[in-house]
Amino acid sequence: MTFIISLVIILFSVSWFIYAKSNFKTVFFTELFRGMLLTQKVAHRRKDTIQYPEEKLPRSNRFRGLLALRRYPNGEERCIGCKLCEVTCPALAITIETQPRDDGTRRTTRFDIDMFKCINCGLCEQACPVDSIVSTPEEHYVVTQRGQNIMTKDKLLALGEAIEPRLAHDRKLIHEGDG
Amino acid sequence: MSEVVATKQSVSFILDGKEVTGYRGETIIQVADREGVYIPRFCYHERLSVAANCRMCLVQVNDGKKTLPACHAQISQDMVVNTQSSTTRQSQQSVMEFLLINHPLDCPICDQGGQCDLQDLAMGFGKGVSRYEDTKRVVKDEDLGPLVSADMTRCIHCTRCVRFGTEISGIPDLGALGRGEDMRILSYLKTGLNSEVSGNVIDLCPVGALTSKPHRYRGRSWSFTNHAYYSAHDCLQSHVYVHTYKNGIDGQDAVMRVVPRQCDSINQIWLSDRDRFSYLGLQHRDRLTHPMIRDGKSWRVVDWETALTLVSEKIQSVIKDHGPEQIGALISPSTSLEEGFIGQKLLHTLGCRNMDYRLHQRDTDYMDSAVHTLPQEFLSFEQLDNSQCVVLVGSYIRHEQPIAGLRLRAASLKGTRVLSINPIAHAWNFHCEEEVVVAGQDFVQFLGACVVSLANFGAIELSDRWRERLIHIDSSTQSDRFAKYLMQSDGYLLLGQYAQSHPHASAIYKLCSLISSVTQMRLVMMTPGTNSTGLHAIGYGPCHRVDSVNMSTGESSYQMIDRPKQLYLLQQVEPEIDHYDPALARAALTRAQTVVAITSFTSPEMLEYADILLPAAAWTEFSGSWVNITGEINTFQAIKPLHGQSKSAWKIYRVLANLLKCEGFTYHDISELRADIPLLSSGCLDESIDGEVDLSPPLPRQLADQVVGSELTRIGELGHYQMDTLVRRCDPLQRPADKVIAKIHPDTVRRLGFDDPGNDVVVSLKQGQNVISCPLLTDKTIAKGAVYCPVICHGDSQLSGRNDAIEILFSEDDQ
Amino acid sequence: MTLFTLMMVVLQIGLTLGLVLFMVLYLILAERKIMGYMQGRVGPNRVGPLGILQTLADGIKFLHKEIILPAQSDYALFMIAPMISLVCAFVVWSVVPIAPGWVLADIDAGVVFVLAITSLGSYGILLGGWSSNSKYAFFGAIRSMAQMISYEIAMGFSLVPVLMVSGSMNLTQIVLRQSGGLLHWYFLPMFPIFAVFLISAVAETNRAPFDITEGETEIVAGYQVEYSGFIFAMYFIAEYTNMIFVSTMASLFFLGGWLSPFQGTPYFSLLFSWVPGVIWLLLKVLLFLYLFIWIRATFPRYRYDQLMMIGWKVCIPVSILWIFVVSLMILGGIL
Amino acid sequence: MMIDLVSRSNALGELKNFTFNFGPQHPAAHGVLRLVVEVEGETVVQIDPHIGLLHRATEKLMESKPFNHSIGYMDRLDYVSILPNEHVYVMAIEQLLGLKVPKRAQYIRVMFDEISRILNHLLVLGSTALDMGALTPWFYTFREREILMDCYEAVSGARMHANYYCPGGVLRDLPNRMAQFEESPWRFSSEIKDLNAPRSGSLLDYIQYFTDIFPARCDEYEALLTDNRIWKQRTVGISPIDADRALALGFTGPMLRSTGYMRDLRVDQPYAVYDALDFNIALGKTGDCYDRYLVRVAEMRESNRIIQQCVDWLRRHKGPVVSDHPKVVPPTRERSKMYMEEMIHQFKHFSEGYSVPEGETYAAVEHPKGEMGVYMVSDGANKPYRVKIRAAGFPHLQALNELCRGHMLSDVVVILASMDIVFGEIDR
Repeated sequence: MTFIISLVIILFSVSWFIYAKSNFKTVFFTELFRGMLLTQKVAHRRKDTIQYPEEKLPRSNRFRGLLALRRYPNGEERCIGCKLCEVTCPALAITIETQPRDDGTRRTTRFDIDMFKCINCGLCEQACPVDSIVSTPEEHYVVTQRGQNIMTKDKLLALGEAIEPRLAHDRKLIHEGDG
Repeated sequence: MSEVVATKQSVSFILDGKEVTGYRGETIIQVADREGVYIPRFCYHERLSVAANCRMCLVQVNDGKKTLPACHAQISQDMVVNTQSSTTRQSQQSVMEFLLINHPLDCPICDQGGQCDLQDLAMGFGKGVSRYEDTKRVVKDEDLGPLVSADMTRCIHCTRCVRFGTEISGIPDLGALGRGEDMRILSYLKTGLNSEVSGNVIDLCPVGALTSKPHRYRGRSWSFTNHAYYSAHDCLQSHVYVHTYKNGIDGQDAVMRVVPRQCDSINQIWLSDRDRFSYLGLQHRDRLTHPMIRDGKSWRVVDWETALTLVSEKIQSVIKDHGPEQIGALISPSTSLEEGFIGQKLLHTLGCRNMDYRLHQRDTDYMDSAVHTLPQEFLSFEQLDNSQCVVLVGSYIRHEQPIAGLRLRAASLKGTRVLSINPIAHAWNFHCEEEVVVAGQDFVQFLGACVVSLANFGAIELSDRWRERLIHIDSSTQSDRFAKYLMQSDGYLLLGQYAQSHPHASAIYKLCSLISSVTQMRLVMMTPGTNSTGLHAIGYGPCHRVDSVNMSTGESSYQMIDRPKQLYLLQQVEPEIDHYDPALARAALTRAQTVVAITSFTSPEMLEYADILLPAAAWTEFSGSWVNITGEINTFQAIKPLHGQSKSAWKIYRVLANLLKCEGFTYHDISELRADIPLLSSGCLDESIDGEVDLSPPLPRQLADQVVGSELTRIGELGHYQMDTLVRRCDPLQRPADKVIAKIHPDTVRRLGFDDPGNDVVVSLKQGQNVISCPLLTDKTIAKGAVYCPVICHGDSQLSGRNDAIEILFSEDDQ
Repeated sequence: MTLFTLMMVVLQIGLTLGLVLFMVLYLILAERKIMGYMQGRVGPNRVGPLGILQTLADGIKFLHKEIILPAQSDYALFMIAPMISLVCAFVVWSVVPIAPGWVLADIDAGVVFVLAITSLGSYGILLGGWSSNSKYAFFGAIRSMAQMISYEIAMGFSLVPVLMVSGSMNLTQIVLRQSGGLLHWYFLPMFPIFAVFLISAVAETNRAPFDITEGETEIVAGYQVEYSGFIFAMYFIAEYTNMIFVSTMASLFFLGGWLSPFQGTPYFSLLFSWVPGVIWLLLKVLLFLYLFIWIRATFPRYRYDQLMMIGWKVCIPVSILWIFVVSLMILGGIL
Repeated sequence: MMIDLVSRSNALGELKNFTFNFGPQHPAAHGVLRLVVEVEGETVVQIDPHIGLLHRATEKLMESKPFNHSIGYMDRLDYVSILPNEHVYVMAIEQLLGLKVPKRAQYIRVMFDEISRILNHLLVLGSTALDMGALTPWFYTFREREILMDCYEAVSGARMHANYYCPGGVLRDLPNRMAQFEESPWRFSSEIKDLNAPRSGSLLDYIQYFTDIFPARCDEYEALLTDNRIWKQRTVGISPIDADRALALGFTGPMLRSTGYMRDLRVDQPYAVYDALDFNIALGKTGDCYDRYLVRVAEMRESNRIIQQCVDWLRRHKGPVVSDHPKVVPPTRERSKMYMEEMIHQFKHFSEGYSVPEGETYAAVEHPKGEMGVYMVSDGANKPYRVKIRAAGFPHLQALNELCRGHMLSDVVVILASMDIVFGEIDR
């Protein structure tokens, strides 16, 4: 009896072995284990997570984020209300009204950018003859109330003032062909 | 205005490899334009003379090395013109380069940017790359007045503006001084631009040197929407494009500018300043936005329902208490056919006949006898161009219909003789063959003298009745000369504003009709307002033909004021200025129980006399139809949203009619209303102008007796920038000169027994009870026996009838 | 029964539930962290130090969220269904021994009880899917039923040899029969059965790669698509409780429960003799849990029909076959 | 018999297949596709794709704007592979204008086309795996996509909607330096240094770094997927299609090549500088989902080679990156502030654009998804008279019903993912 049982077991083992040898992968799940090994390996690598907001992805100085209006170093706003950005904007996001200012210069009385419409294509910056409207590296902006999507002239100028050093630096780099 | 008169001898030549045919004397550019071959140009303009000073149109001819200016070079048989060859291209590029050398880098702030010939041609024909490194010329700008702004650094010296002044407008405001690099375009006398068509230089200037000052820096051509429309300030109805801008002013659609629309039969490519800039009044602070009703001394803003209900109650109570004849309607002559029709229908339904649009006229008998018959012919500018003689009767056509003035000047340059009978020796911009300056009291007499002269020459067989009336009038040498012209030529007798608002307009009209009936001269009344002709044609007025025999009559505008009514309905008028007798009108309105004003604008005076104000759509805001002086019916659509809560006037009438429970006012839109107007549904004026004018109306027995029993008559001109409510509110057009200043001929002063008082004297002018004091100037252009004192509303004191008798009171010190 | 015993029982139940919930709390976090690591990212790390309060925060968030009742759903069933799942997931713990004598109810038919209650748990999913009145949920419910039934059988069959060898259905007894060191544990002689049990366990708990009931890219979230707020959290907790439970079962049945692997080995047994059995059990459970997460992080999902094929054509035949093999082994005296 | 049938149907109610909406809000709908799926059990009987939910009338918009304003719209067609969209559009304009593009610009374009191809295929790979429940490959592919998006950003200023190509070349030359990671409280400075190491040089260095590591990264995806039995069970034999039928349906790109049919515009009608580059074309056999996957992986490896060659060439050759045609290409900022001609051209370029000679043209590129074409008619104005975009994905989606019929619901997700559908271009 024991003999027969042993024989059955041995026979079973041999046939199993022969089958397993020809179908090694199938039987022993090797490709599955390879995959599991990889994931295990990756678990020990350095992580790619960026701990926003403490760290951020590096931003190219060509980055096209929020738009801003710049001023000249003497405090005069650059914008002369030529409306080139308005006409070139493919999304019709810019609305400008102009009037002669008291000193007779052409100035905007209204300069609204609808950030919902803006597609950040950068054409306005390319079109501006006085480097007034610029794409800033500012990519983080939120809208919590109706109407906040409209960047008014004041907001645009304030943003431009706030990051003017960076803007000037980027423009210098680009000018030198280095940006 | 080509100097070269094309004769009809055909010449064929090769243009860009294609054989084309022109006429001898034509220039290359004319043929090329006809053939659709574009040759760039700056100085050449088809309506101006050839200057050939920009050199942009250089083309290669006969494979020569030297290129010729196509605007000046005449075509010849078998010549070969090449507009595409490398030589042509090179010369174009070189010219372009030179033109741009001194041009400032102004595109971003220049109003011309986007519609600038210089930009377009630089793109199309320039090199695209600059080589010029040197300094640029800078020119100091000059103040050209409130309408045109000058940035002369941008000027490329094409001299189009100069040629416009000398050739088209006849008022050479601008000229070129200096030569070469130092050449400058400026106004010689530093007076700015003073002509009534000065705005056209804005269109003509191919660069941004001359731009519109009210429009300055306010928009770009590309962001405007272009609408075809008609201007509303004279009977020509110049064709215009109105440019609107979505969310243009304070987030609302606004009219940004008005430019001419080419129409060869009316305004060609020109536009008067009045038509061009009047849009500025649309945003005036006087604009009425809500219905308002008087609350004692103060005004209350109410909704439409309240206001209209109140109006209907007032009307009903007046009808009940005093009868419908105690209602009077005064409407603007610019009212559209639709509005006029529905207003008239409403009043007829109420049983009222007192309605009139001829506010400026005192004597309207001649028109009232010709209901449904136009008392005149239509004007055809084509005929005007070819006519031999034009007589201006009491018309300062330059101001009253500036574009007609331009056309008349063009005709006069071609040989038309212009004669004038006016109370003022006006500053004509053309040669006036014969000018008669007579005061109001002599006006009829002179025309009578002309008739007598005609009779003496045998041109006319006077009936006994006429003979009886002309018995005391003798012909003079002047009237003889006039009569000769009238007999020998065909042309027009143009009755202007003065003639129509003369206290004896009927007499003037009858005499002119008489002349017209026996000569080749066609009688045309240059009606005031936009749509007088149309309103007359649909029968708006006190006289209404009930059937072919019976006529029901009401009161004309003067009578309505003369015999005050209980309720006045005003539409787009300010009788304190518009009416023939402002003082009387104001008194009547103040006395009236109720004054309902359907109006776009309010004025301080209106706030005093009116009781209910209903805001109506202003120009560009309503749809309608007008008939102009050439007999065209111009139908147009509103192009701008209504201002505030204002409504189209026809809708106000319709709702009012519904509230008054009148039958037959079920119009849902304007097309249904139009279908009801025979004139519009037939689209033809001919039927209504059929019929003869009765030339034997009741005239005074002797025309000579018509002299008003006074030594002085007033010339109460309504300034051409004052003539309707919109223009009045266009600030840039209102000049200091429009202040009230009385003028008088020095001889008249002497005849009155005073010395020439000089220029700084303040005198009192008196008409009946009304006295005003104002500075008096002596001016030799004023007819003797007349005092020039324009109609302007100035506070409480106002003069009376425009052309009535006047007294002049020098203060004691001066005597 | 005195009041004291009653209180003790309540205390014990509370302790067990508390322990399970605590484990669930951190299992969820562990899953997110481990998966994150395997995907080259760090997982939650903002709520509390290293993110240890993340799940708590999520739980609080769920409590605050609105429970949205789908229109025309069977509201009563819709609310009851997740409770069934949760109750079943908790009840099974009553028979689970975590150390000799540390068991709420040391009943002799423990295995039967476990099988019965886990089967009952699938009603929660079925009813949830049905009562949602949503097509996706309906799909999920159908899939879930088919899967549960199939793998209940495979699981049941795979336990038969264990019962045969241990000769008892009392879980404590089954563990104790494996004492004697690593080589005496059942996973070695019954390896294919062990594998089948593990696969069935994964399938029973709706874990990847057998998560077709949820199949979030196919049927969006399956039976729980309409659930929100805390009733959703109930399903969630039930699922993770079940996960811990099947891991515990696997440890008890095949890895000797709380027994030290070094039993019977000289020196080592002495060296680790101070380690309490609970720790050994915990380690084994964690091993399985890690495996579950690891698999989820690595493999795609099976298709519905493929899943059924594996259940019926692989797992059940193998377990039946191994019943015979084990019988032979018992006959042969090997076991 | 008849009566029997009727009574039976009465007893059971009318038997109908189960119909449900797959999308338009569905995790695997790849945007806003709505499929009305009719199933019998889980077997698909009929699929009816409803499209148009992302329709923005791009073609009409283009007809209403000057030529150069619409380049940004091309970005938003297939927003997964952005620059090839722009490439085909500017190619059409260049063909109409007869504009010559400088060599360096062409190499830059080819390089970024291939970068886009890798970007695209990585997304397909990741999302296909994700749709099948494998979460991890998605993160791996996005890890690499991040590098490539940084390249996009470095050169154009935008990570996705680059707006970088312009008629006549590209807007700007490649930057000489890359943006660097900044110090952060989360990392040691040594770690920052490691992160910045590949960014220390120019953009070309950074791309080179990518091409060096990318083959190994490809191996990782393959380790997870290619041999994996579950992956194979899910993809092999799913929606096979033969070459003839695929051609008849208008398939292009990997969808067609997976059937074994050789068609690749980069070889068949070389544009830009593809004829100067050495690369192979991957072909499949059966056209099933697995073959599509294999073809895409092989294409990524080939693209990597092309990028390497481009980097190499670009390192050795300097020169202008945009044509010097003053009427089409706006002047430089400096010159436009100094000179009148340039001022005018700057003004007109951005306000009115340029006029393109009358004519019509068809330009096509081998887009990652297949043949992307632009048929453009110009009437000589500054706006195109007509622009018709041939989106590669559209014919693929049309075949969805045919490909899915008889498969199971879960396969629909796989087939859809393997088709590489992006709604930006299908709805346009």
